[in-house]
Amino acid sequence: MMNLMSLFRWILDLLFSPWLFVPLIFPGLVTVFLVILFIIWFERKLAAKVQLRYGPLYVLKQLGGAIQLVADLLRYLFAEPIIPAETDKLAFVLGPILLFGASCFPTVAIPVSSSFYAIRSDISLLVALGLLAFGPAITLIIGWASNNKFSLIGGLREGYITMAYEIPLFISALSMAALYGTMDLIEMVESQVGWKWGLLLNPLAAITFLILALMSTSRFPFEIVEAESEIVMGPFTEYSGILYGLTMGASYVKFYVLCLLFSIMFLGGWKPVPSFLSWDPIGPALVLLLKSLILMVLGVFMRAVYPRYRIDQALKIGWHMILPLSIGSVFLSLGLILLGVVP
Amino acid sequence: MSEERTMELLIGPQHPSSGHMRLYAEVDGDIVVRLKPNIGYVHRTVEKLAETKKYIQIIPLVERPSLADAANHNLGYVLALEKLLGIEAPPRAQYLRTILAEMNRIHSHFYGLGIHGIMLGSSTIFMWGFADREIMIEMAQRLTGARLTYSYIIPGGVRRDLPQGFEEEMEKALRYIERRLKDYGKLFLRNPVTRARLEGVGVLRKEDAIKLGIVGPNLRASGVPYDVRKVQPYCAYPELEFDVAVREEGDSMARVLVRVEEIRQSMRIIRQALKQIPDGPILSENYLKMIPPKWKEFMETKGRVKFPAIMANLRPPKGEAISRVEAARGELVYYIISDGTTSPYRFRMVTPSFRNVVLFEHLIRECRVADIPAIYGSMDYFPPEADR
Amino acid sequence: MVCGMNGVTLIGNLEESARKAVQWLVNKTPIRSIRDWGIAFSLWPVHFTTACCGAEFAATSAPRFDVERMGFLPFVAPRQTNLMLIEGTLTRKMAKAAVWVYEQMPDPKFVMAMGACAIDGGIFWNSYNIVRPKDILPVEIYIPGCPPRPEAVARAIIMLQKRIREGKAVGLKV
Amino acid sequence: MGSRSEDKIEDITKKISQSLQGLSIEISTKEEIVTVNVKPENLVEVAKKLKDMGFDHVKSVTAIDFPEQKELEVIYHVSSLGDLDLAKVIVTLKTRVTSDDPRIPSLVEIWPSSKYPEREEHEMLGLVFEGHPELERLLLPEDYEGPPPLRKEFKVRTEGIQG
Repeated sequence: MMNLMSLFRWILDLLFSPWLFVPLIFPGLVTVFLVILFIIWFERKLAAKVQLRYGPLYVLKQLGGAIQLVADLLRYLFAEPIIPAETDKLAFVLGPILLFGASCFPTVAIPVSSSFYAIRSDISLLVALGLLAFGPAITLIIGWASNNKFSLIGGLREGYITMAYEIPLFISALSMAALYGTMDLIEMVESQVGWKWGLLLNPLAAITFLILALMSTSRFPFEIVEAESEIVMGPFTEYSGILYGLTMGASYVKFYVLCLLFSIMFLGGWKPVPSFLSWDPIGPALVLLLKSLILMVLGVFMRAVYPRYRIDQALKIGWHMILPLSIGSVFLSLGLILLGVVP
Repeated sequence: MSEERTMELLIGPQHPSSGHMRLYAEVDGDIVVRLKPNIGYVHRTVEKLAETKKYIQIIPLVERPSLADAANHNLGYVLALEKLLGIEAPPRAQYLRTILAEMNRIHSHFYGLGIHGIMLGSSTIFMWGFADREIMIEMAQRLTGARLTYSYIIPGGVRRDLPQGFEEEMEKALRYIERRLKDYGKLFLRNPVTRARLEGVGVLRKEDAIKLGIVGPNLRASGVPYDVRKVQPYCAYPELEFDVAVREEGDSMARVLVRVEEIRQSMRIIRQALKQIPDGPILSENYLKMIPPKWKEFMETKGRVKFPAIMANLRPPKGEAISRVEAARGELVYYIISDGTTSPYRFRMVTPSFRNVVLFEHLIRECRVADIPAIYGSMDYFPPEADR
Repeated sequence: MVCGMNGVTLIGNLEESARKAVQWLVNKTPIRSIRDWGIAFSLWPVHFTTACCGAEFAATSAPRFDVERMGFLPFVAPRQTNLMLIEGTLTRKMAKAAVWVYEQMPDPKFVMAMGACAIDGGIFWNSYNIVRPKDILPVEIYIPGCPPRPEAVARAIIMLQKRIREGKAVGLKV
Repeated sequence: MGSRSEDKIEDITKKISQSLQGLSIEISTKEEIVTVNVKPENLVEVAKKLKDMGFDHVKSVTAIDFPEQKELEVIYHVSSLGDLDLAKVIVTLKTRVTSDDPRIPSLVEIWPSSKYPEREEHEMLGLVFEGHPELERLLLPEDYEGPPPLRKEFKVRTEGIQG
């Protein structure tokens, strides 16, 4: 009996130890699925509210159709995953799995609170951004492997757009790292003491980071990679069943990770932990999750407001407007450091 | 060049923005070198069937190809038939026809605006367009009893009179639509993304529009003030003053703005028509005297027309007649040749969308792949109407 | 197909037994009812307008008769959808395209025929260019009307949902 | 229709009959429709003259099958878009062609707007327009081999009690 209890306690400790809790529970897998279920449902309800209608309702009438995504995922699960004959089968099947994985990896580098983190390194910002850069390469593979003209064009578009947003994204992130003097996400949050949030210090970097987050996960108005009315579903045209479910979730997960990074760098991470929630891993985790959810709702609301840009206009915005802005934000950080405003 | 630079993209009948047709696009990278439309996917042989149906049976047949704009098609056919029969509808019926035609123009333009919105990616404009379209459909349902296929206009007059309190409800509906049009301006027409996607895209110059015989808002957006309601007024249009929406730029944004302006003009027409509508019978005299007195009294009280027996086997005299009507998408021509029997010898129906088909090859050239839906939507092209 | 694993040789067809296992597993009532519930509340029609009834079909997903309340989201590509709605007349050219699109859709798929023309030709019954959908596709539900009112299309969707959840739908197959 | 526009139509028809002096068989007007009967040979000159007068587009091309005289009548409805006075008048250009070898010069060079209507009449009645850039199938399915559908001998099912 005793060893059963100790075995159970051992598993519990293992589960709640940072190395497993972070990748599996909080910023990791479980929260990712919950966030996907919530955000896609909320996006459809928000767009419906703007469009004078209800949105998903009768799935669960009392909660306003909250589990609509559960029904959709179940349908994908039991739909027949068609693998067309002429496609490159290995790349075709592995593509979505890698894409979903590549979007979930960066959650490892994101700390939950100053004392609860999976990996602590003084370049954890670069780890997160570097792992994020995997996604576009895999989308190219998907687009090429599914042997369909529309997915080929979609994959190439992903290649173009990646060039346009990846570089300014790194520059604006590094300008914040320069401002805080460190690239370690935990020290970044520590140094945003009181209300000296990154957003108030260097708003230029915040704006560019948010716009690039929209561009990188092809949210409106930059929904160019899976532009429905031009190239059907972009690189994911040939996918059916759970394979398509993974690709659809991957872009939302990437946006979730970018929102986590934004709230850590610009909104003071888990800083103002309310008193009643001060239990170490849960309190800061909830504050961080709340901030990133608010950001995701903002990004998702764009679907109801904007049509989509053309590929050349989006690239022009990326290269001619956002890149100079992000370089400007670097100079702004340097100026702030010279003036000694830095925390 | 030995190796093949361009890729042939088949934007087929199953594609979110291809409508009921297939577009063969020669694509070189992101640039569309050439685009050839392959229509005929909804060719339901209306002209051949018309030769087997009686004259009164052709009214529903004529409305089906252009479902979003059924009243104007019905009006065009009945005007041609009345020229053959040599009868004239009474003034009140003329006004009722004009009111229904303008209501149909409004909700057909909202249909075009909605479809164009979803093609640009803005699902809100699709939902708003179809929401505001429902208002005019509801008013048409009160007047005629049907949502889209009214068959309201019959040779010699109309089938029903204005219901009670129609004017007040119409005034409320028109005021609501005016408020909504302001929201469209804020969210869609002045939206920086829409302007980036539409301005300067698919420019149709004035001479090309005339040379290719383009009709409707696409023609008026290129600076040609040609509108059949002004050139050859029919029904109650001579007594109503309204102006023709014309713009000079000729690009996709101009076409959308012309349609929005035409919605405002149609509202103005409906208001005037409802004010000036004369009293009197809604069926022409030589059919009224054929109706037995019991049914005539029913017609006065109920305001609904009882068809005289002659309608079943109308035999217009031998001859031919042509009629022009300004449908929502452009000028609609009917050409009927009758040989004295109960069905026409040859029935020719030239719809505005069929005359705009040539726009595909002319406009969508040397533009981006993303411009195909933008220009296609701005043409307000309804494939069943073009294929007949 | 024989495959050997550390000395143990398995005989018999692997795919066949895998398919039987899946069918046995899915036919257990709790999993089957959850699957039917999932499919019923996420019927995504493929964007394939065949004729002029498309105007009324678009009106059903418009704000006044909003059918997204039943989880009915008109979607783009045949691969990700499980319902094909034949909207109005099927001409010969369009019928070929309809069959191709139907075959591209993943397995539990249903077909609904909308409008009098899709039932038996409607007003174009004697045209030489018309095909009856029932000759080429396994149609589940017919919606009368020309064009059918959006309420009729919404009611047809609810009827299809009931049929799926009772397991009587032809498209369920397994 | 005010009297001013009646006499305007009078002088338009006078102008048409002067310019088409010897070419046409006969010209008749009824309200605002001017009918011009022409032999197939001088169809192109008449079309050029009408174009110079300002009639700049073709509204519709109609072909009618007369099986008794074994003839096909081709009708061009021509009018003007640019000049609003001429727009009131529709000129109906009529020619007759034998139905077993229906050849007629195509007017696409003069009026580019007649490209698709001519293609449709070619497909529907088997009329061959010489000089048309792409005279192929337009509306019917690719694998359709039957006779041109709008010919009178192509019968379509009718209701039993039609009588």
